[in-house]
Amino acid sequence: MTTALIFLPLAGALLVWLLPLPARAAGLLATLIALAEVALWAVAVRRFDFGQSLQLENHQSWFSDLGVSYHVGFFGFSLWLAGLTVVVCAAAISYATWVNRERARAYHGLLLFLTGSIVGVFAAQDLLVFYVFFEAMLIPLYVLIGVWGGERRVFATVKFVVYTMAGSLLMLASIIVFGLSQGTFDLVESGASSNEWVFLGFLAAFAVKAPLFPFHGWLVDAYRESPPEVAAILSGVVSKAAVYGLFRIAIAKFDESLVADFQPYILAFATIGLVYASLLAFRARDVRSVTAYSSMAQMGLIVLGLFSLNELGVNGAFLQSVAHGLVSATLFLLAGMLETRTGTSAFARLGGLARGRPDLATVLLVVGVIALAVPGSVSFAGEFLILAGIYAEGWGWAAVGAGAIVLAAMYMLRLISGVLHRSRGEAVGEEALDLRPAELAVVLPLLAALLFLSASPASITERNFPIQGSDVSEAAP
Amino acid sequence: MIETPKVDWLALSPTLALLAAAGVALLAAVIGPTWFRRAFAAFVVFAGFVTAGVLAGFLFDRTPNAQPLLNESMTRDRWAALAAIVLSGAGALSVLVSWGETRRDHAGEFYALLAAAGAGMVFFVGASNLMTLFLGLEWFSIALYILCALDTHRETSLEAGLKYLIVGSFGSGILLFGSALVYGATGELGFGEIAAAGITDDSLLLAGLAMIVAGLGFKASAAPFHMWTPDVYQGAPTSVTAFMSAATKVAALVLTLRVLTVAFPEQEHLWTVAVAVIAIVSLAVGNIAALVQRDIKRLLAYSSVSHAGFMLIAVAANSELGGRALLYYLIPYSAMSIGSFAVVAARERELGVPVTLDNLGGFLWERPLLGASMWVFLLGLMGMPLTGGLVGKFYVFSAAYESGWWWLVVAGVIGTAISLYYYLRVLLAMWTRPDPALRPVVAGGSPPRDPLLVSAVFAALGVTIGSFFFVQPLIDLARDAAASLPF
Amino acid sequence: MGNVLVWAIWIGAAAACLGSGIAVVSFANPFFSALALIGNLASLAVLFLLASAEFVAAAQVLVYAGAVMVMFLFVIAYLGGRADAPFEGGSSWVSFGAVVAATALLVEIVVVIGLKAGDLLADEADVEGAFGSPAEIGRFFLTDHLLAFEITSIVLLIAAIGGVILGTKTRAEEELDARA
Amino acid sequence: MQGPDVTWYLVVSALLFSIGTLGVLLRRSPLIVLLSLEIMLNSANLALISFSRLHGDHDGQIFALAVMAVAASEVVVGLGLIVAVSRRKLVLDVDRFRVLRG
Amino acid sequence: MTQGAWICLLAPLAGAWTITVMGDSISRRSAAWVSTASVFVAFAGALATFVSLLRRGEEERQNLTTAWTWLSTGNFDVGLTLLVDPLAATMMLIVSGVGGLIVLYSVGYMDGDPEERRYFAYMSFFVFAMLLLVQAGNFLILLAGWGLVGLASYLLIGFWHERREAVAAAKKAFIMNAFGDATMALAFFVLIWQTGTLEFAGAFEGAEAMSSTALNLVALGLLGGAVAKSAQIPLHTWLPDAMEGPTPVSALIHAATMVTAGVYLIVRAHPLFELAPSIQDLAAGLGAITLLVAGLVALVQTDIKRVIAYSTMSQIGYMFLGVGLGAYGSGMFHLMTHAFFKALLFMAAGLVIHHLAGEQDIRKMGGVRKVMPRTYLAFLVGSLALVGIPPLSGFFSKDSILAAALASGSYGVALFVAGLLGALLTGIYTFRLFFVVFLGEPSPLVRQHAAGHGHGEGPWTMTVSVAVLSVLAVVGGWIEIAGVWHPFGDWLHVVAEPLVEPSVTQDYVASVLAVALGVGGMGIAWLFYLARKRELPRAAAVRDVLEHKLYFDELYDALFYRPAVWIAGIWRRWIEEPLIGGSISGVTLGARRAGGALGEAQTGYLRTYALAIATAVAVLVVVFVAVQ
Repeated sequence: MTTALIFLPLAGALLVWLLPLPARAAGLLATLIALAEVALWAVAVRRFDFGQSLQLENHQSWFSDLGVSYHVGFFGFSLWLAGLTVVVCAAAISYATWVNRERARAYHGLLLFLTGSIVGVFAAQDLLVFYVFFEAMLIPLYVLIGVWGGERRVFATVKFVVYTMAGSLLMLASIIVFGLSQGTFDLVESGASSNEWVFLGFLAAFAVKAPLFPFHGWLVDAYRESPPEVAAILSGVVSKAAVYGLFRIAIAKFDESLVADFQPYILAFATIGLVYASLLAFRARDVRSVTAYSSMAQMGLIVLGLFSLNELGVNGAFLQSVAHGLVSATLFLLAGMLETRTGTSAFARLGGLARGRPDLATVLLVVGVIALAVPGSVSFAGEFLILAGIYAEGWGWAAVGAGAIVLAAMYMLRLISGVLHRSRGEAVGEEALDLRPAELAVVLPLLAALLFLSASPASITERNFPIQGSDVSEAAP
Repeated sequence: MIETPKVDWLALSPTLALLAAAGVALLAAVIGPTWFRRAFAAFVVFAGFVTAGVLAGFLFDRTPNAQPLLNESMTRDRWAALAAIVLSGAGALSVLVSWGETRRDHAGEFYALLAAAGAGMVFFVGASNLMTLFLGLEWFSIALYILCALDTHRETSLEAGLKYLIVGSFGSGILLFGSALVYGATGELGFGEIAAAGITDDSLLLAGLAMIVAGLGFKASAAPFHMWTPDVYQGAPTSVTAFMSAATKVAALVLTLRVLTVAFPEQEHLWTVAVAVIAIVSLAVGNIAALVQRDIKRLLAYSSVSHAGFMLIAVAANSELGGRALLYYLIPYSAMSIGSFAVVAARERELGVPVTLDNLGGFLWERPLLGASMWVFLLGLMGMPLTGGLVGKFYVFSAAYESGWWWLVVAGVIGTAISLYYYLRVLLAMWTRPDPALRPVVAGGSPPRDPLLVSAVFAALGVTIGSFFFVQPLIDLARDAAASLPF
Repeated sequence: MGNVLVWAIWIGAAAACLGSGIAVVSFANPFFSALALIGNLASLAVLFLLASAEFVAAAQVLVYAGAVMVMFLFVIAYLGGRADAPFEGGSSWVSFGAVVAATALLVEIVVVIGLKAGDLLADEADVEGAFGSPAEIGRFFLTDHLLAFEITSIVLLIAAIGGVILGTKTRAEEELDARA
Repeated sequence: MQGPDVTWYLVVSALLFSIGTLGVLLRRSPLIVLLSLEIMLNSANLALISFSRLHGDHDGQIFALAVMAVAASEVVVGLGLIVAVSRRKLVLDVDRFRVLRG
Repeated sequence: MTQGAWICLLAPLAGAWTITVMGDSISRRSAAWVSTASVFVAFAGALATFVSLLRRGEEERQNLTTAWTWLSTGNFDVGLTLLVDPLAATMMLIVSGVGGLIVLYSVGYMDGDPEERRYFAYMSFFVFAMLLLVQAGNFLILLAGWGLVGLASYLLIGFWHERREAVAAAKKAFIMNAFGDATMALAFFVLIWQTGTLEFAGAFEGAEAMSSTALNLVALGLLGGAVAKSAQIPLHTWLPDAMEGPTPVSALIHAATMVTAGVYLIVRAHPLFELAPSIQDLAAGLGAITLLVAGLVALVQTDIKRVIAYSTMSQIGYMFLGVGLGAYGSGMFHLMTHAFFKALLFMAAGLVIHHLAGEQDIRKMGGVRKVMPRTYLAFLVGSLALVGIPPLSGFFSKDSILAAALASGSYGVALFVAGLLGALLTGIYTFRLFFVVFLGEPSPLVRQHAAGHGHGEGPWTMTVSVAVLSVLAVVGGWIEIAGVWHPFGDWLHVVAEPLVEPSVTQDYVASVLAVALGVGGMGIAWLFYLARKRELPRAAAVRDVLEHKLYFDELYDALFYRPAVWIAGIWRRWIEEPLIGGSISGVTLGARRAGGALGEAQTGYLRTYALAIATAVAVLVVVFVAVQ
């Protein structure tokens, strides 16, 4: 089951690459595959027994002398992350089809490949398999940014590559040390390590991917230069690989005492990043930068939740991961739609788009409002749990976090007004249309998911961990 | 009356097969009609390599444990046999790659020399005394000198040949003097006997050891003995470059590990460190120098230097796992480097000019299959997933860590990180729009229908990717092979 | 008595050997260098002889000083004036480094030898007269070192082929010349 | 044995070796470089032979003979190359061969 | 009986949803009617709930109903729960009732606006959010409604989004409320970790065991939320700006319902406040200060709506004063009557503005009575009720608060005095407005619009709802007459046991004084503004301070906004761009430089290659021989 979920998109990628289809057809084929993937995921959810821990396992020895095996499976929380992946990627692919990127076959193939490898990351139960998918996820990103990106795409790509690869190679070293000292690379069989260097290695990799405060140098350029749908996947989904890794490896596979030692520093960095990114987002000059910094801030918040190390915080972190994934993906897609209409996403040249464009206005408004975590929204639920969890580690963290929520209100409202309100910006012509039906078809499902989750966030939080009412150390597999 | 010694023909069979192929090809080149030479020679030599590979496999199967032959002139063991298989594969692929090179003169001799070089390497990996070591080395080296200079109408080819000849002879001179010193210290030539002489810290021996390490490092093109590599790789005919880049490394590294472990176990504390340092220098130099290259062959040459560094890490590990890692690494590495040079050759033939980052533009769109294969090869050299390159690095690092060389792991990681930058430049260059000025000219015929080259590329592709999915069988082979060295 | 004579010969040979060696690398004209090398090889042969390696000495004179060097001289003659090249030059630091490196190697090896001069190198095996005689050598070539023997032949063959290939003018070259 | 003991043979060979090295490193005429290489090989030969005398076994001498053959082969190929080079009307000066660099 | 509650909650949501989804496919008018209908359905639901509550005995009047678990993790979970009890029922009636009337009024008021649909969708959405707030069965859902009303108010204030001021005002309102939300959330965290639940009952029980500091923190957090939402000092500056929104919005959100949510919160959470008496006193104190300051500022405002806005602030100050002293009944009572007469005032003002084509500056008005006699009456009723002239509604409610203050100790007396002063001020500013706008000779502007727009003083939808509210403003207070009968107090008794029971005498004292001062105020206003017997005192400084609303905006600007901008700028200039952004380019540049250097070393001279080898060998030999 899990294997199918991973390899359907990969096979689809091959298909799209090999079949000599015209651009549109290739796009449609890719979209169909992506939708099939979503359906497959739904089936997986049906089959999944949320009362149990690890399920839908596939186990196949790879090379035995070092104890490496192809081992995949899902926990509740990782199944949700996978769901986020398939949904967001389906939206991204269909949007790419609609905007009809040049060299569609290569492009859509890469997107499908990306989808599959991300799902693989969330399913991996063996360290080397995890690394494999983690890297496989980066390759298509490099190309998608470096080839289809904006003017400064090469610069952005180089930054992205240097950061991410530095991180993940450190992780490779850590993996080797961890696996050899444990005697196995299997995450289920291996015990907890107590080597702080290994811990730091993993931490670095995930801190870059998230990104956490000092490691975000690649963030803005990558998000600004890459095609909108890629940025959507990047910020919405790829960053969550860090969440999974932090929880599944950095927290679950190291001595509690060790994790506890590092906890304050991690929390400090997460908090700094939260405030830092929020303020920069507040002063950023265009939609993409605001979204980029805001998602960095959100990642800081999520890490706060994870390292609160109690069930409230962790559960909230995963809820927030899904919520933020949907939100930022939608925001980037909308940014893309704006750019196709106005050729820019700079506030200086935007404004007044609400007049006569009700659909655009409504969608952007709803997403933005959810993004700033208005009480009653799913992101509010997530942040509430996270901060409630971190409160137990010290009221200061929670206070700063709450303050950051106010900042979030400030920059999101600035974004909304900058685009929709006030007099018409110079880049906004009369010909700038309202959202087309196709675009609505791309965005509305994401929106619907957000609204549904806002109506009942519990539908995720109840199903993240099998053992309810326990502290997270048990919830952690 | 002299009692002629009993010769183990099976042990020599791969070498002999290649020699026979060389001889036949040579005869054809001399007596056959012109139109007939090239095809015939190519076919015979290809068949020779295949036969050699098969025989080596048979040898591997029939040699559960090592046996010295002819008073330790050579050893029959799985270590050599597996290396021979890899070498034969590399040779066969190079033949396929070379087919498209329109060489009107010396075509027959070309293939004969290719086979001769292959034979020399296949013999070399089994050599087990200092004399056969030196002779085997010269055997394939001289063949390679000639091959490099074969395109006498190209000045770069001549330059490559001359540089390779002079610097190479210099290196082998040093190797020779080292051997002499070791002989002087122990009075023995055979590896086993040298170890048996049980001389631990004899200055003569150590000086000799140092010179031998240098000589072998030269052949493996490890820094600082690497400086001939980029020039020669760039100047030599591309098919020869492909062959050298894969086969020479295999031969040199495999034998390096054999010499050091068999003959100098007592000096382990010295040569492991030396090799480790050389490995790090190679990583640094190869990767950093490659950053600024624009000529693809040159860039790949530097990357081969850095890969020599990686494999020397496995050597420095000096453990059974290290040997396993080395042999495993060599398999996908050979495939990737031959494959990438093959693609370069194809591009070169359709453009008629040396391939640079600039005129690689749009390659992926003009030749999707070749371009995609190039992608896979470069990703493999990066050590990315879905290629054996990743598993190879993984094994090498594991071996290093297991032997306590954690700082070698760190060095390797840093080296890899740097290498991404230039590989990525090539990868992205292939995506950019084709420059109209660089429309394929009718130089090597545009576009050359070259099914053999394409099939070679696909074979390399198969190995590169297959070695990722089927690690277990390969590792089993490597384990059996490594078991025949005394760790 | 005879010992003194041996000493004298040895010193003479060694001196000639080193002198001719220096001459080889210092002559501007390759022709003279080649001649000097012949002298060098000959004097080396004498040293071999003193080290009771008759056959090697003989081979040295016949094969080396004879055949190989003659070939050398032929080529030099064929090249004529173009064979001459300025003594050295290029970047000065290369020359400097060259001298330093060479002397370093020399000193090291001498030191190494000196370290051993006392014990190992002092007591040499005493050998019967047949040692190093053609018969002995031949027997070894056919038994223990059969492979080495065969391989040398192969190497020589390859070299010969190479010489032929590189020596002959290809059609590609002809076209180039025609174009020029 | 009569005459000086092995040490002195070795000293001579060491001197020869470094002379040859100097020649390779200093001279620009490929011919003379080849000759210097010959000197290096011969110095090794001298060492081999004196060692074989020292240990009183023939391996050294055999090795020396083999080396002779190899040296000859190198010369052949080298001279062939030089001829080919001169055929291309290139100056016989190793410092002129630097199209390939960087 | 809870069906009523659910209908009441969901009908407006359904209305909003329909309008949004239908989009252009329904006409603007029908959108308006859909919205109105939805709110009136909600009112029906509220009535049904009210009646069914009435039928029950005192103690069965608290019913919880849970739709589904909203948020849960481990042993902590929160349901989407409604609590139906007398307090909730009262609020439901007020919200849906007054709301219904105002939406009906908007049907006329917004007629012809190009984005009517959006407006009515927002209105329905607001009513839904407000109902969610007052019906919430636990703190988290309450906070959800709390935030959503904030959102709705943001949307409606910024409804005319081409106007820069409107957008700015909307943002300001939302952010200040977000601050309040944050403090409430913090309070809830304390509750979660101390009591393990956010259910009202459970939290209140658990609170008994909490330390006083924790209790103070909780109460403070809640108070923060209440203050922000109800525009009490120091978080009050957003309300006057909020008048940028359409007038019905001001009437509904910023007068009748949302801004009074703070009062509701305090009453709802009164057990927590009673356990933290100091904070409760603080609430009362803040109320007193606010009612004075707001009253003063209202004296000098020239925008008709801003005057009423400040009066709203000051009236809510009264309510805070009341509930802060524990007179929950009185507070809620004043909340209700205030909803009536303040909505009335706004809508009457709206009629005037509407009639004068959007003019809001009272200096341009005058003698409106001549052209709009009925509006004049309605406004008069509202003003009298506001000043608290018997027998109008404001009289009863305000005096019960003052009486409670009088009845609760020395601190109470202080507050009582403040309240009295407030009554005086109320009289002055209310009738300043009334005289300037309605009496005297018609100003040129008024004359110019004298003809009207074909429909007298306004379309029937507007006039009808004004009429209904005028009646309510008159009779609304008669359900609680001190010393005579007090069904309202008894009704709320089960929910919030009041802490003070003023004696009848105290009641009468308070009434007499308050009325006297109110009338006095009216007199003063008459002196200065109508009869012009005296010139206004030229206290330029005072006037200046008042016109700048005591410089609160400037203060906050300098305290929060500017520093934030400044820090962000610094960080971007000195950290983000050079360090974080530049680092990598530096690294890559260095690497390439090194590569170039190595390329230089690769001279192409084969002699250097040989030299490299020779040197390396020399080194190796030395090392080996030396180390051995």
